[in-house]
Amino acid sequence: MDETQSNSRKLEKYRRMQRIRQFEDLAESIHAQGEIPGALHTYAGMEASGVGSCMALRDDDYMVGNHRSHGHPIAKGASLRPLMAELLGKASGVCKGKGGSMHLSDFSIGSLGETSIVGSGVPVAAGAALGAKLKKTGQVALCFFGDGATSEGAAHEGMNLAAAWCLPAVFVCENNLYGMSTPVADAVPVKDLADRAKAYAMKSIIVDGQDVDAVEKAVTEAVDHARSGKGPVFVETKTYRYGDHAVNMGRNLTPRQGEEEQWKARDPLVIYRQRLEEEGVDPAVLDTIESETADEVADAIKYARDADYPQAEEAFDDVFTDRLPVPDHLTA
Amino acid sequence: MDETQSNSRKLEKYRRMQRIRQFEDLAESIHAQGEIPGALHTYAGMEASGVGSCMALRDDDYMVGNHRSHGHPIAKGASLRPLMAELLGKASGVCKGKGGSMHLSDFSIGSLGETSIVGSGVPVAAGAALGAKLKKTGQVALCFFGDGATSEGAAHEGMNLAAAWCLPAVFVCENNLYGMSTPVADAVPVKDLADRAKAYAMKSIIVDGQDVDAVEKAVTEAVDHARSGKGPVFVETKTYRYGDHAVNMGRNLTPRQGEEEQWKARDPLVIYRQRLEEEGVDPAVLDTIESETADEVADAIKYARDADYPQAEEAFDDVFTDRLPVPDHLTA
Amino acid sequence: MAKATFLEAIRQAQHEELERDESVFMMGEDIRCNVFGTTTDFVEQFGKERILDTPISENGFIGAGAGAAMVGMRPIIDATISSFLYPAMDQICSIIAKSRYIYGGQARLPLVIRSCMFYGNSNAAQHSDRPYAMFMNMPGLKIIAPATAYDMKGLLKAAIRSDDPVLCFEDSTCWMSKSELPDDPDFIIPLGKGDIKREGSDITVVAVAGAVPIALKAAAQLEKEGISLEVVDPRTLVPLDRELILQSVRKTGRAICVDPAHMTCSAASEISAHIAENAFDALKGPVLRVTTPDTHLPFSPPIEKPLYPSVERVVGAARRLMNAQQPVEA
Amino acid sequence: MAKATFLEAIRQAQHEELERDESVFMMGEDIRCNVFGTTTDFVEQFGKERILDTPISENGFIGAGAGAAMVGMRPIIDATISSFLYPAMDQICSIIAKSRYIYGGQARLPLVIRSCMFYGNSNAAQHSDRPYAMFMNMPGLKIIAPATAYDMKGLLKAAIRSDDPVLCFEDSTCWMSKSELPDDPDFIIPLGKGDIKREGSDITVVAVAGAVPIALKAAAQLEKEGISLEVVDPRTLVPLDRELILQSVRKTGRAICVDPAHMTCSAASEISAHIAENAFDALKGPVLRVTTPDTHLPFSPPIEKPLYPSVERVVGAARRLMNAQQPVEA
Ligand SMILES: Cc1ncc(C[n+]2csc(CCOP(=O)(O)OP(=O)(O)O)c2C)c(N)n1
Ligand SMILES: Cc1ncc(C[n+]2csc(CCOP(=O)(O)OP(=O)(O)O)c2C)c(N)n1
Ligand SMILES: [Mg+2]
Ligand SMILES: [Mg+2]
Repeated sequence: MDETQSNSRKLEKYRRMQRIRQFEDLAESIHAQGEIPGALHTYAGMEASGVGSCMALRDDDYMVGNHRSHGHPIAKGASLRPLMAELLGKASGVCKGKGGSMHLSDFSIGSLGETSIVGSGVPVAAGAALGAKLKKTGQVALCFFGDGATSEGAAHEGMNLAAAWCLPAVFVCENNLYGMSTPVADAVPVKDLADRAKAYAMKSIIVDGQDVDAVEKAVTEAVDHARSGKGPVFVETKTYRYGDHAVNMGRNLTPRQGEEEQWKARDPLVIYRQRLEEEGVDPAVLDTIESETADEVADAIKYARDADYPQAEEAFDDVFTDRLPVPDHLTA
Repeated sequence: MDETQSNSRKLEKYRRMQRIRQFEDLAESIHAQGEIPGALHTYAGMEASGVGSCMALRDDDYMVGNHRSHGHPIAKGASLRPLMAELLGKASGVCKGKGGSMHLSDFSIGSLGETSIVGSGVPVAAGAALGAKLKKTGQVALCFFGDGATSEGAAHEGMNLAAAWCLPAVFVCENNLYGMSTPVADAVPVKDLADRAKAYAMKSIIVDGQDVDAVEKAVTEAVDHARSGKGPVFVETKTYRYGDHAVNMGRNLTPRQGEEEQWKARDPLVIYRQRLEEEGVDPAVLDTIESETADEVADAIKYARDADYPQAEEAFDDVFTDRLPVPDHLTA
Repeated sequence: MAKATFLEAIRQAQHEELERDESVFMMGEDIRCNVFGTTTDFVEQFGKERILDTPISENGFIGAGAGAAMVGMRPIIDATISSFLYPAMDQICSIIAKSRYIYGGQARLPLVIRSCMFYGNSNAAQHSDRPYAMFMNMPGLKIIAPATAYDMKGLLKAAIRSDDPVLCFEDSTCWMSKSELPDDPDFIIPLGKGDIKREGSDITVVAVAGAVPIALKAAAQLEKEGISLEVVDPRTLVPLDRELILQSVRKTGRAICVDPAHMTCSAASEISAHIAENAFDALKGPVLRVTTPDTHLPFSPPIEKPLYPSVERVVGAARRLMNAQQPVEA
Repeated sequence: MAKATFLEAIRQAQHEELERDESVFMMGEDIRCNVFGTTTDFVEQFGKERILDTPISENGFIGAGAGAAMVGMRPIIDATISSFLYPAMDQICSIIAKSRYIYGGQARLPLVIRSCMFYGNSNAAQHSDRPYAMFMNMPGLKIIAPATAYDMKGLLKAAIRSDDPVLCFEDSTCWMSKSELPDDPDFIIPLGKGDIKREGSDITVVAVAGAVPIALKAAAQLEKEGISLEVVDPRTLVPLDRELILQSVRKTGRAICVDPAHMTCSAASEISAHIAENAFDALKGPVLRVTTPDTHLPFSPPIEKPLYPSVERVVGAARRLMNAQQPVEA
C-alpha cells in the first residue's frame, strides 16, 4: 500500500469513527426528547473496535453483530439515512421499522443481522462462513460479540463448529469490561477473553481496542488467516463502553470510580486525530471530515423525520415470503 | 491408608468393575431376547473410568451421568436389583419403570440423574455443587459426560458457571474416541479434551481411563481440589467403548480396523486382575468376587423378571407432587 | 395493608420467602443491581451468597437451579425477559419438566423461574415474546401468569413454597398496576385456582395476564350498553382451573378468550377447545378468541400497538356475539 | 411408480433436490453413517462437502444453517430426534423464525429442519417428544407433519424449494408405511394444502401425523356400524388449511381432533378452537379431542402404549358423538 492510499485509508477510518460518534450523539439527544422509541444501546467509546475490524474486510465479506448495533454497520460503510430512519421506526428504515435500535443491520453492505439475543449471532456467522466455503467465494464472515456473550452456549457452539470445520470466520470479542452491570471479572473465569479460543485450538489475538490502526492490523492478520483456509481466529479488542448499558435504563448500572476518565483519556477518536496530526495530516482536513459528517448526520435526521411510518398491513409482511392475511380489525 | 484398607479398596474396585461388566453382559443377552425394551447403551470397556472416579467420592457426594447410564450407579455402589428391574420396565425398578436403560439413576447413592440429552447433566452438576457450597456441607458434585458432549452449549455453560463461581464440582469427560459414529477428531477441534478446560482457567488432568487405580488417583486429586474450595476440575479419562453406540442400532456404526483389539488388550478388568495378582492377591479371592458377582447379577435378573409392571395409573404419578387425574379411557 | 405495584408485589413475595426459608436464594443476570426494581436492597439484606449475579448463560444457570433444587435448595431464578427462555429450553424441557418423572419420583424440583413479558413498547420481535403456551404443551411445569399485584404476591409466594417447578410470567403491561397487599407472611393464593374478576351474565370472558385489565375495561364499557361480561382470570395456566371456566360458561352461554400471545396453539385456543369440548350444550354462539395475530412484533409503535388485544376488540367481539344470528368472526 | 416407505420417501426427496440444486446440502449428527436410512449412499454420491457430520451442538449447527441460508445456500438440517430441538430453540425462535421480519425482509432463510418424533417404543420422556405445537405458537416457521410416504416426498421437496424456513416432523410410527411414489422430479405438494384422506358424512376427524392411519382404521371399523367418518389430514400445520377443515365440518356437523401430542395447547386444541370459532353454526355436538394426556411418556411398555390415541379411543369418541344427547367427554 503506497503512502497516499494508506493516507486515504486512515482518513476513512477517522471519518467512520466520526460518523458513529456523531450519529449516536444525535440519536441520544433525540431519544431523550422521545423521538426514538425503545431502548438505545450506544457504542460510544468502542468506535475503533468496529471501524478497525471492518476496514480489514472486503466489501463482500459478511458481518454479524449484536444489540449494540449502531457502530457495526456504520463501520462497514452503511449509509446513515436508512439507519436513522430505522431508529425512528419509519418505513424507509433499513429494516422497514421492524427492527429498531438493537437491529440496525444493512444487508447491502454484507451485514447478516445485528441480533439482540446475546450470543445468538455466532452460529449465524459460522454458517455464513460455511456458505462461503461451500461456494468457494473466498469470503470471510466476521462476528462481533461482547465479553458477556462468551458465556453463552450459542457462542461456544458456533466457535466450536467453525474450528472443527476450519471455516473462514473471524470472531471479534469486544471486551468493554461489562455485561450490563456485571464486571467481566465476576462473570468470566479467564483473565483474557482470548483464552476462550483455547477450547477450540483456535488462533487468537489480543489488541488495544482504542487504537483503530492496531485493530485493523490485528483483524487483517485474522482475516488473512481465515481467508487462506487456515481456520477461524478469535480477536479480543480491549475497549470500553462510555454510557450506561443502555440509555434510559433509569440509572447508571455500573459504578466505576475513575475508570471512565481513564478510558476517556484514550478516546479512540481523540487519540487517532492526534496521531494523524502528528503524522502530518492537515488539521483542516480533519475538521472538514468532522463537519461533513455533521452535515451527513443532520441530513439523516431530517430524512428520518420526514419519512412515513409503516402502514398497519406492513406488520404482516416478511413473516414469510408472502404477506400474511391481515386480520379484519386492522383492515377496517 | 494402611495396607489392608488399601487392599480391600482394591478388591472393591475389582468387584464394582465386575458388577458392571457382568450386569451388562447379561442385560445384553436378555435384550437380544426381547426382554428389555428400548435401546441399550453399554459401558463395556469403560468400567475403570466410572469405578475409579466414584471410588474417589464420599458416599454423600453427588453424581450426575448420561445416557450410557449403567456403569455410573453401579460404580457408586447402587444395588443391582432395582437397576435390572428398571431395565425390564418394572414397577420396582429404580425409576419405577419410567426411565429405562438410559436413565439408571439411583438417588439413594447420591445420583442426581443419568440424563440422555447429551450435555444436559453438566448444569445440573454445577447446581448441585452450588447447593453444597451454599449449605456448606463439604460435598462435591461429579459429572460424567462424553467427548461428544463437550461440543454442547449446556456443557460449556455449566462448566463456565462452576469456574466463575469456584464451585466444588469435578467434570469427568469420558473420552471413548467416538460420539455415536463420529470419531472425536472429526467433531472436536482440540487434541486433548482437557484443553476445553482452558476456556475457564480450570484445572485439568488427563488420565489413562483403562487403569482404575490411575483414575481413582486423578479423580481423588480433583475432588480434593474441589472440596477444599479451590474450584472445579476437569478430568479426561482416555477410554474406549467396545460395543456399538447402542445395541440394536442395526449395524456397527463405527469402522475400526484393529482399534478394538488394541483396546481390548488393555481391558480394564483384565489388566486390573493381573495387577492384583502381581501384587500378591490370591487368585481364588478374585475368582470368588467374580462368582459372587455372577450370583448377584443372576439374583437381580430373577428379581426383575418376577417383579410386576406398573399399573396404568402410575403413568400419571410424578409429573407433579400430586398424581394427575387419570383420564377416563385408562380407568375403565 | 397498603397499596403497592405489581413489581413491589414481586419484591415483597421474594423478600418474605427469603426471610422465611434459608434454602431460598435468587440468581439471575444483573439482579444485584435491581434492574426492574424487584430486588431492592436484597444484597444488603441477604448477602451476595444468596443473591447471585450469573454469567450470561440462561441454560447454564437455569439448569444449575435444577441441580440446586435437587439437593434441597429453593432457587428463585430471574430470567429477566421471557425471550431469554429459548436458550434455556434444553434444561427447562428435558431436565426441569421431566426429572421427577423419568427418575420415578426420586427427584424433587422446588424452583421458580421468573421472567417478564416485555411487549408493547418497541422492544421488537426478539424481546417481545409471551411464550407461556409453549410451556403449557410440556407436562411437568406449573405456570402462573397473574394480572394484579395481589395475585402476583400470593401466587409467587405459593410458587416459591411449591415442591414442583413453577414458571412465573410477569406481564410488563401490569407492572405499574396497584393492589392492596396483605402483609400476613403466610398469605398465599393456591396454584390452580382461577378467579372471577367480575361477575356477569351474558358472556364469559376468560382473560390471560395483561388481558385481564382490558377485559375489565371492556366490561365496564359494555355495561352501559346492557351487555354483562363475566371476567374469569385463570391466574394459573398449569394447572388450569378448568372447572371454573366451565361453570361460568354454563351460566352465560357465551365465551370470549382474550390472550396477549399469538393466536395459534395459544392459551386462548386451549381454553376455547376446552369449552367447545365440555360445555358445548350450554353454548349459544361461537367461542371467540381475541389474541395477537400470528405475526412478529415490529419495533415501530404505530404498527406494533394495534396488534394486541384491546378494549375495542373485546367490545367488538362481545357485540358481535350478542347480535350473532349470522356467522361471526373475531 | 413403485411402492416405497416413508423413510425411502425422505431419502428420495433429499436425493432429488440435492441432484437438482447445487445450493442444497445436508448437515446433522451422524448423517454420513445413515442411522435411520434416509441418507443411503449420499456421501458416495454427493461427497463429504455436501453431507456434513456435525459436532453434537444442535444450536450451533442449526444456527449455522441459518447463516448458510442467508448467504444463498439451502441447508437440509437433520436434527435426528425432535427432542433435540430444545437445545436449539434459541436459534430456531430468535434467529430462524424472526430474522426475515426483524430485518424488514432483507434476510431470506430457505432451510429445512428435519426431526423424527420417536415415540411409542420405550424411548422414555427425554426422547419421545412431539413438540410441533410449540413451534406453531411461534410465527415465522412453516411446519409439515406428513402421515404417508407420498405426502412426505411431495411436501419435503416443496419444503426444500421453499424460500421460508420449514420444520419437518417425521412421525416414526409412520416410518414403515408405504405409498406409490411419483418419480417425476418436479412432483411437489404445495405447503399449506390439506388433504381429505377419506370422505364421509357424519363426523370430521382432523388427524395429525401418526394419528391419520389411526383415524382411517377407526373409519373403516365404524363404517360397519353405519357411522361415516371424513378424515382430514392437514399435512401442513403452518400454514394450516383452515378452510378445508371448516368445509368438512360444515358438511358433517361434528368434529374430532386426533393428535399424538400432549393435549394442552396442542394442534388438536388449535383446530378445535378454530372450528368452535368459525363453524359453530354447523356443529351438532361438542368438538372432541383425542390426544396424549398431559403426562410424560414412561419407558415401561404396558404403561406407555395406552397413552396414545388409538383406534378404540377414536371409535369411542365417534360413538359418543353420534349418541350424544347427554353431556359428552373424550
Ligand atoms: C440471551 C440473552 N440474555 C440476556 C440478554 C440481556 N442483555 C442484553 S445485552 C446484555 C449484556 C451483554 O454483554 P456483552 O456481551 O459484554 O455486550 P455489551 O453490552 O457489553 O456490548 C444482556 C445481559 C439478552 N439480550 N439475551
Ligand atoms: C442433545 C442431544 N443430541 C443428540 C443426541 C443423540 N446422541 C445420543 S448419545 C450421542 C453421542 C454422545 O457421544 P459422547 O458424549 O461422546 O458419549 P458416548 O456415547 O460416546 O459415551 C448422541 C449424538 C442426544 N441424546 N442428545
Ligand atoms: Mg461487554
Ligand atoms: Mg464418546
